[in-house]
Amino acid sequence: MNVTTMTHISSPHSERRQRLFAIMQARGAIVVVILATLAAGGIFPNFLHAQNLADLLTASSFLGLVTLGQTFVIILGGFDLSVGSMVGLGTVLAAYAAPYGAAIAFATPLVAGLLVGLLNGLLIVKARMAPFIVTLAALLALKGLAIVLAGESLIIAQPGVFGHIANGTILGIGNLIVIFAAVCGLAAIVLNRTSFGSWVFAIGGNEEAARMLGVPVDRTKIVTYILSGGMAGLSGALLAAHLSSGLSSAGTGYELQSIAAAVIGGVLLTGGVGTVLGAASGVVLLGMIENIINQIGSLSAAFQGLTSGIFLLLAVLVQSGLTRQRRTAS
Amino acid sequence: MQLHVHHVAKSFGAVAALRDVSLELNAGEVLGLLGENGAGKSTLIKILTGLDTHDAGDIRLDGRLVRFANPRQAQENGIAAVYQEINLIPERSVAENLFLNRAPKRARYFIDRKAMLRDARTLLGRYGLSIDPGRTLRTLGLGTQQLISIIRVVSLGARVVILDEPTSALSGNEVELLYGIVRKLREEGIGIIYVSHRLSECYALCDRMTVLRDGVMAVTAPTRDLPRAKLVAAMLGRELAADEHAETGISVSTSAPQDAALTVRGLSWRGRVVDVSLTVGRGEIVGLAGLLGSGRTETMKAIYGASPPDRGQVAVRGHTLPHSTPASSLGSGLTFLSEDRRSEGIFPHLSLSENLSASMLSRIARWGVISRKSQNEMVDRYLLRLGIKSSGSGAPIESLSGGNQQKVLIGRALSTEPSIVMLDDPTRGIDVGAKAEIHRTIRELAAQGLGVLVTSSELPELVELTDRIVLLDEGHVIGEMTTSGHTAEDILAKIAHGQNARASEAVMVPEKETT
Amino acid sequence: AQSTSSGAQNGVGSQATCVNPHPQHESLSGMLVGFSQSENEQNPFRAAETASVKEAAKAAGVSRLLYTNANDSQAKQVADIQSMIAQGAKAIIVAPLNATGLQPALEQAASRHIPVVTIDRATAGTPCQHFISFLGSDFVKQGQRAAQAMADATGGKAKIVEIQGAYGNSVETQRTDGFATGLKKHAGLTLLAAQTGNWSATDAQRVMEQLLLAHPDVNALYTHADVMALGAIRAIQQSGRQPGHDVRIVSIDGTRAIVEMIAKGQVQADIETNPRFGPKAFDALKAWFNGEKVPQTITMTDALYTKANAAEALKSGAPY
Amino acid sequence: MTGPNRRMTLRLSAIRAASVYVALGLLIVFDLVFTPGFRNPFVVRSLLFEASPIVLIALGEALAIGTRGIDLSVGSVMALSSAVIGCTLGWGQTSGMALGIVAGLACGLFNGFLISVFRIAPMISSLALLVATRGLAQAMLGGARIDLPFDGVLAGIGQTTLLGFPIVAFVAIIAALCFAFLVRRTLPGRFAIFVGASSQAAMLAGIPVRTTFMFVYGLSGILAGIAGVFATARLGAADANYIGVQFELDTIAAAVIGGTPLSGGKVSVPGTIAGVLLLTILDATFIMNNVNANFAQILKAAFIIGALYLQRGRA
Ligand SMILES: Nc1ncnc2c1ncn2[C@@H]1O[C@H](COP(=O)(O)OP(=O)(O)OP(=O)(O)O)[C@@H](O)[C@H]1O
Ligand SMILES: Nc1ncnc2c1ncn2[C@@H]1O[C@H](COP(=O)(O)OP(=O)(O)OP(=O)(O)O)[C@@H](O)[C@H]1O
Ligand SMILES: [Mg+2]
Ligand SMILES: [Mg+2]
Repeated sequence: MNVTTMTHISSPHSERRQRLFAIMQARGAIVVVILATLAAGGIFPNFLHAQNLADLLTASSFLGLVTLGQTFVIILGGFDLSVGSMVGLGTVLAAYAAPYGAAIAFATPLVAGLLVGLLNGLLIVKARMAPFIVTLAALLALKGLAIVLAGESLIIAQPGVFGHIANGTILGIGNLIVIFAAVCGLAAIVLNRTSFGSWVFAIGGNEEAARMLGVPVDRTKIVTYILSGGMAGLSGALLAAHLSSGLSSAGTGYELQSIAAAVIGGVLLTGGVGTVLGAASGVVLLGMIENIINQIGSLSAAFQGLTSGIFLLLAVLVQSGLTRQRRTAS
Repeated sequence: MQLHVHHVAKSFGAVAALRDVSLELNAGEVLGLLGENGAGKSTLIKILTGLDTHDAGDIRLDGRLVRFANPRQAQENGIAAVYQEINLIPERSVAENLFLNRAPKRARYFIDRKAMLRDARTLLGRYGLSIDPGRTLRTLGLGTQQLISIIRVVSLGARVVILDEPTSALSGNEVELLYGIVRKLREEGIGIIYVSHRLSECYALCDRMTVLRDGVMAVTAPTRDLPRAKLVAAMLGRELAADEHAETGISVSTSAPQDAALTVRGLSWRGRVVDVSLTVGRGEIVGLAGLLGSGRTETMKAIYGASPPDRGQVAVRGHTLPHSTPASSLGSGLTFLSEDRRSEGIFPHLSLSENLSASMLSRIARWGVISRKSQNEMVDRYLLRLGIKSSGSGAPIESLSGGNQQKVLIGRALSTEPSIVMLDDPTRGIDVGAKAEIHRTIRELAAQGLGVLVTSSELPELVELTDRIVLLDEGHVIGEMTTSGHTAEDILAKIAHGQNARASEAVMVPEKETT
Repeated sequence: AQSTSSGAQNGVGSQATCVNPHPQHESLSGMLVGFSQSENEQNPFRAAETASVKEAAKAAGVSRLLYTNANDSQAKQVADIQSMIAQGAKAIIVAPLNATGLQPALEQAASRHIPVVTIDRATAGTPCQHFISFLGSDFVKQGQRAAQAMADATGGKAKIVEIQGAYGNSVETQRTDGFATGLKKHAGLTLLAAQTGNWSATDAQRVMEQLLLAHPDVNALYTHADVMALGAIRAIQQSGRQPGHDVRIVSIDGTRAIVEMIAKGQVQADIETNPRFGPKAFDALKAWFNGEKVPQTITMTDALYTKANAAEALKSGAPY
Repeated sequence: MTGPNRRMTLRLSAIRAASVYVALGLLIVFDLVFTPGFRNPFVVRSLLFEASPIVLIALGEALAIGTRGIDLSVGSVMALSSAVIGCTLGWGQTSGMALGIVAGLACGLFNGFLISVFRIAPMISSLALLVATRGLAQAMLGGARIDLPFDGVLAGIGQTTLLGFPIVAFVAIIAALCFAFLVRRTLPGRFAIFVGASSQAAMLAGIPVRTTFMFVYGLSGILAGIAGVFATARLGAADANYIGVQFELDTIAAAVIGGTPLSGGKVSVPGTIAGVLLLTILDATFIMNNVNANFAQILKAAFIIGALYLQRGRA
């Protein structure tokens, strides 16, 4: 049988194309972000001002943190619709806790988020209920709870250190931007460099196989939902610090926006594929859309919805084009 | 190290998958586990690896009573399996798949990528595979994926390794690689349970064999005390009639091709099918042969329109297909059975009846409304014709054994009353009895004047089933031969020759085509 | 430690004023001015408010009015204001979304000495530092006036249902509280049920319909907004009752549609929420730039429309 | 497994499969006993007026879910349909209604086109449409609402009852019957289920996958268009801001509670209707008992979880 000792595997050429498209897909959102930045800078002279860019990133950081958690959940093959309401509840809890010091003001919403994530995770894993519905119910319940606790809003009279954590700067860069960047880095490490990260990918790629390969599927799922809840809680804490208030309506719509941002960033809704950098650039891209609408400065609210819907569609079209290129290149 | 299975039973609702099964496995032994489709082999393995739990009986490892809650526990106790269907993570790299759960770490928590790639390369090399461990698994062929899956299990340091139809996706050289691995493990004192429908493999590898029939252990004996006829009789519960001897039978030569049923001219698809031309006559059975990844599957898919060809023409009975999609091909009398049953064949969660009738619904529909009566009649006809064993046509497809699922899919392909059938490895994972039935069906189809294009991962099977074989290499047709009077070895030699010829031609006259 | 009282409150401190410490006597004409709207112009009130600001901007001759809309997101409103500052706005008018939560934006404006006028809803901040003036209606008082109007329309005896704005909104709270206070003066007025209509005609219609089934003896309705009154009136009609007769109706907003119904006798009273902030807001800015005194709180005068003045008001075009 | 034991399991699984009906029955009994005014026959009328448009979009939603997709745009498409009616009032109400439905169809087909040709995940394409379509509707009406005249076809649709039942309910029932037939007995319906069970296998089995997607989302669009007409007629005004807000989430919840799993390959028409009725009656229960809306929301969430818990493992 010596004649059959060569195994044919696809050519190096298609291999290179494959890699290229994989990179473009993961970095596609960043490429679009850069192009859009240059274009916007050309059209709107104020866009490229350092202050405007800093404001843009600061404003994006809240959705950004939520999106990171959501990214883990989507890669795992699920959804978390409760994140938006959790942000709102998080700001309210932070406002209640603020008088007891910055540490408690941060810890309370964070712990609440972790608990909500735990509850979601348990219902999904142990009771085997669909993530979409479990987290949808959580969306309703948490929003109701936030309003019951706070009404419309609570002011944090003396934000002090708590407020400074959100609104101060390090070396001229806003703390929120620094925190967001740091959490991105951390998330990337967890996703790519730890067993937990590889389990998340494995479960999203093929849950049954992952189970057979000995991945602790249930535990990983629960932890991932906990993570997502925690990120939403953290985002709520920071938002409360930023605005010096607890707002029951904060975070409304984040559930779908975070999914959109992740998908624009190349995270596949089918699970198993995605990067932190991509998701983060997806968030920035969404932030840019709002910022550019503001730069236009006279678009009526009715047209704003239309415009951002079309922008969103374009971004997704480009992204899905890249995905298909990658598939066919393989 | 010794594994004892003692009077184990397991039911799924009303179906008793295992009724009374006992077996034992010693260190350094290869035990063949055989049986018809649905005999309960996979079920037993799932129980041994903690994917399912038994209802009765007990399992002992070194005399210690065990019952695993999940595969991880089984793994920790030294039992690991490679399943019939490949179970890896397609979107991740080869190295990650190999080292999932046990990657080398730096600073305790962080995966050391470099070390992981290095270890993966070493591991693959040890078993004779030279693949870049950084490649995404999805980009490798099914056979290679299966090998990686085996290597992973082996490298986990299991003391009992279960291989459930490991060769069903392998061809030629890979089977050799696998034999090498199995023998090496035996030398290392590892116990192996080897499940296969390929009797010759079992005779080549196994020390002892255990046969299951309808969830009961029928026979256990050393290989040398179990001649083929006796083994087959134990599996089927009866003697196999002379013309059913699939693996040894001699093909009855069918009528010579009068007019072409299928004509393919200059078909190309993305560099993986290159300028393929072939014909299949009416009443002719043509085999597509080639090594793993030679492009058999893609050629069939390009003909079928599932991978829309970039160039070339396909004609059925002289009638050129305008633009091909699976739907239009079916309409023109061309049908195709995929090799990948799980992800391209069955409709999970739906019933046997739905699965069987999917392709022909539009034929029995009037104004878009489906006639229940014709649907049921049609389904019953094929259940009978193909001898499909199930608890009824309303049974969920997943409750059928792999082999019976395959028969349902063949029924689906035939239900459109095609004039050309393309079957990509139709007997993969199918027991001897059913295999003979499928062979007989294929011959009947040919006798009725249909053209058949077929592949198989077993070259001998292809040789004895077909009238003519078209040889493929890297998507090129490199030759053609009639099969009567030839053996599998002849064909391998011809493929090797064709490869060499193509390689040298490519150097000298690049644009010249090979036939 | 938390309360919404640190900001300027309606009707409180209306004597206090702010004065620009370093007046440059800049002229509004040719100036870049920003206007941050809080939610989309879904209800006529927002539409009228935006229109009024835009008109007044034109009248003042500003070079350009930057317009943003926070679309119900507090974080976006902060970003909106910041982006207007970055674009070089020299003065900003804000219709705050919430009673609090604009601090970072207001801080930024203050640090660049950009005067901010808040309209419609008060938001937390230090007067003169974070904003130079607040213009708005007194929502508690609106609730009280609604209760009085209800007493007048029913002769002091009625079984009332209340359809409230979206929960978690301070306007809703204040209109609820004001009405409750007002009711205390009239023993004959009983409140049978209060449910939210989410500022939406669709929701109000459904809620009203189901409340009418649960409480067939209802004979008066108080809604927090005219859009919801419109929905509820549909429900009343479809239940076979006659609005204005079988069920007496008092609402808040002062939109044209409801005032027309008052004229026809289908609605008893409507308390106006005056949306014409534009001229007063620009007056305040002009005074600030000139170094004149600007009142910290300017309470808008809200009309009360009843059968007596509806026809006349319609002729004058006051309802929006 | 022993005999009685198995029978137990069977009975349990039967209860599970029927959990939505059980929950609905229990809720109605509760309401009849405790909720003031619920015994009034007009309650039926009111609830059916409320539920009919939601039933329509939930049917489309269930089919989309059956193909393993999702349609988040339904609520916004209702608003668009309403806006179209508002803009075309001058041409007569009947043509306005027709155009509204056509607008729904156009949105649905566009969505199907994005999904089948550009292979965009349904969740994302319909999310983009959710944002864009409502924006378009608002832009068309300039943010205002347009009152309809108190007579005419639309007013008739919004108010007329037959034997005490609203005619919209008859339309919804007929639509549901057609839909059940469509799903069980017709090619497009079966094709949708096949695509949901495995799109790859469906393609190879010769099922026109793209056409099926266009059909499913087009149908969902039409149904949302009709629902928009109903909602407009009921409200007596074209309103781009409030019609259909958040309906997408409610209908998805209704479909899933009704036994249509999000993993595709199965559609339960009666279950979907029961799911819609369940959520509609639940909302009415809270209002009629004057439960504070915030607590109501928390209770509703608990109720959804409870209903789903009974049939766990199926979605
Ligand atoms: N999850 C299940 N639910 C119901 N019945 C099942 C299930 N799994 C297996 N069965 C039934 O149990 C029996 C044994 O099946 P099993 O898969 O173990 O057979 P097998 O010997 O591996 O067959 P093959 O060679 O075709 O793979 C079959 O009748 C099958 O239909
Ligand atoms: N999913 C894939 N991604 C990238 N390359 C692939 C993929 N599947 C197959 N290939 C490559 O395409 C070529 C033709 O594959 P094809 O599946 O047609 O071969 P085959 O002869 O049918 O082999 P097999 O024994 O795997 O069925 C091979 O080089 C193979 O490695
Ligand atoms: Mg098996
Ligand atoms: Mg193949």
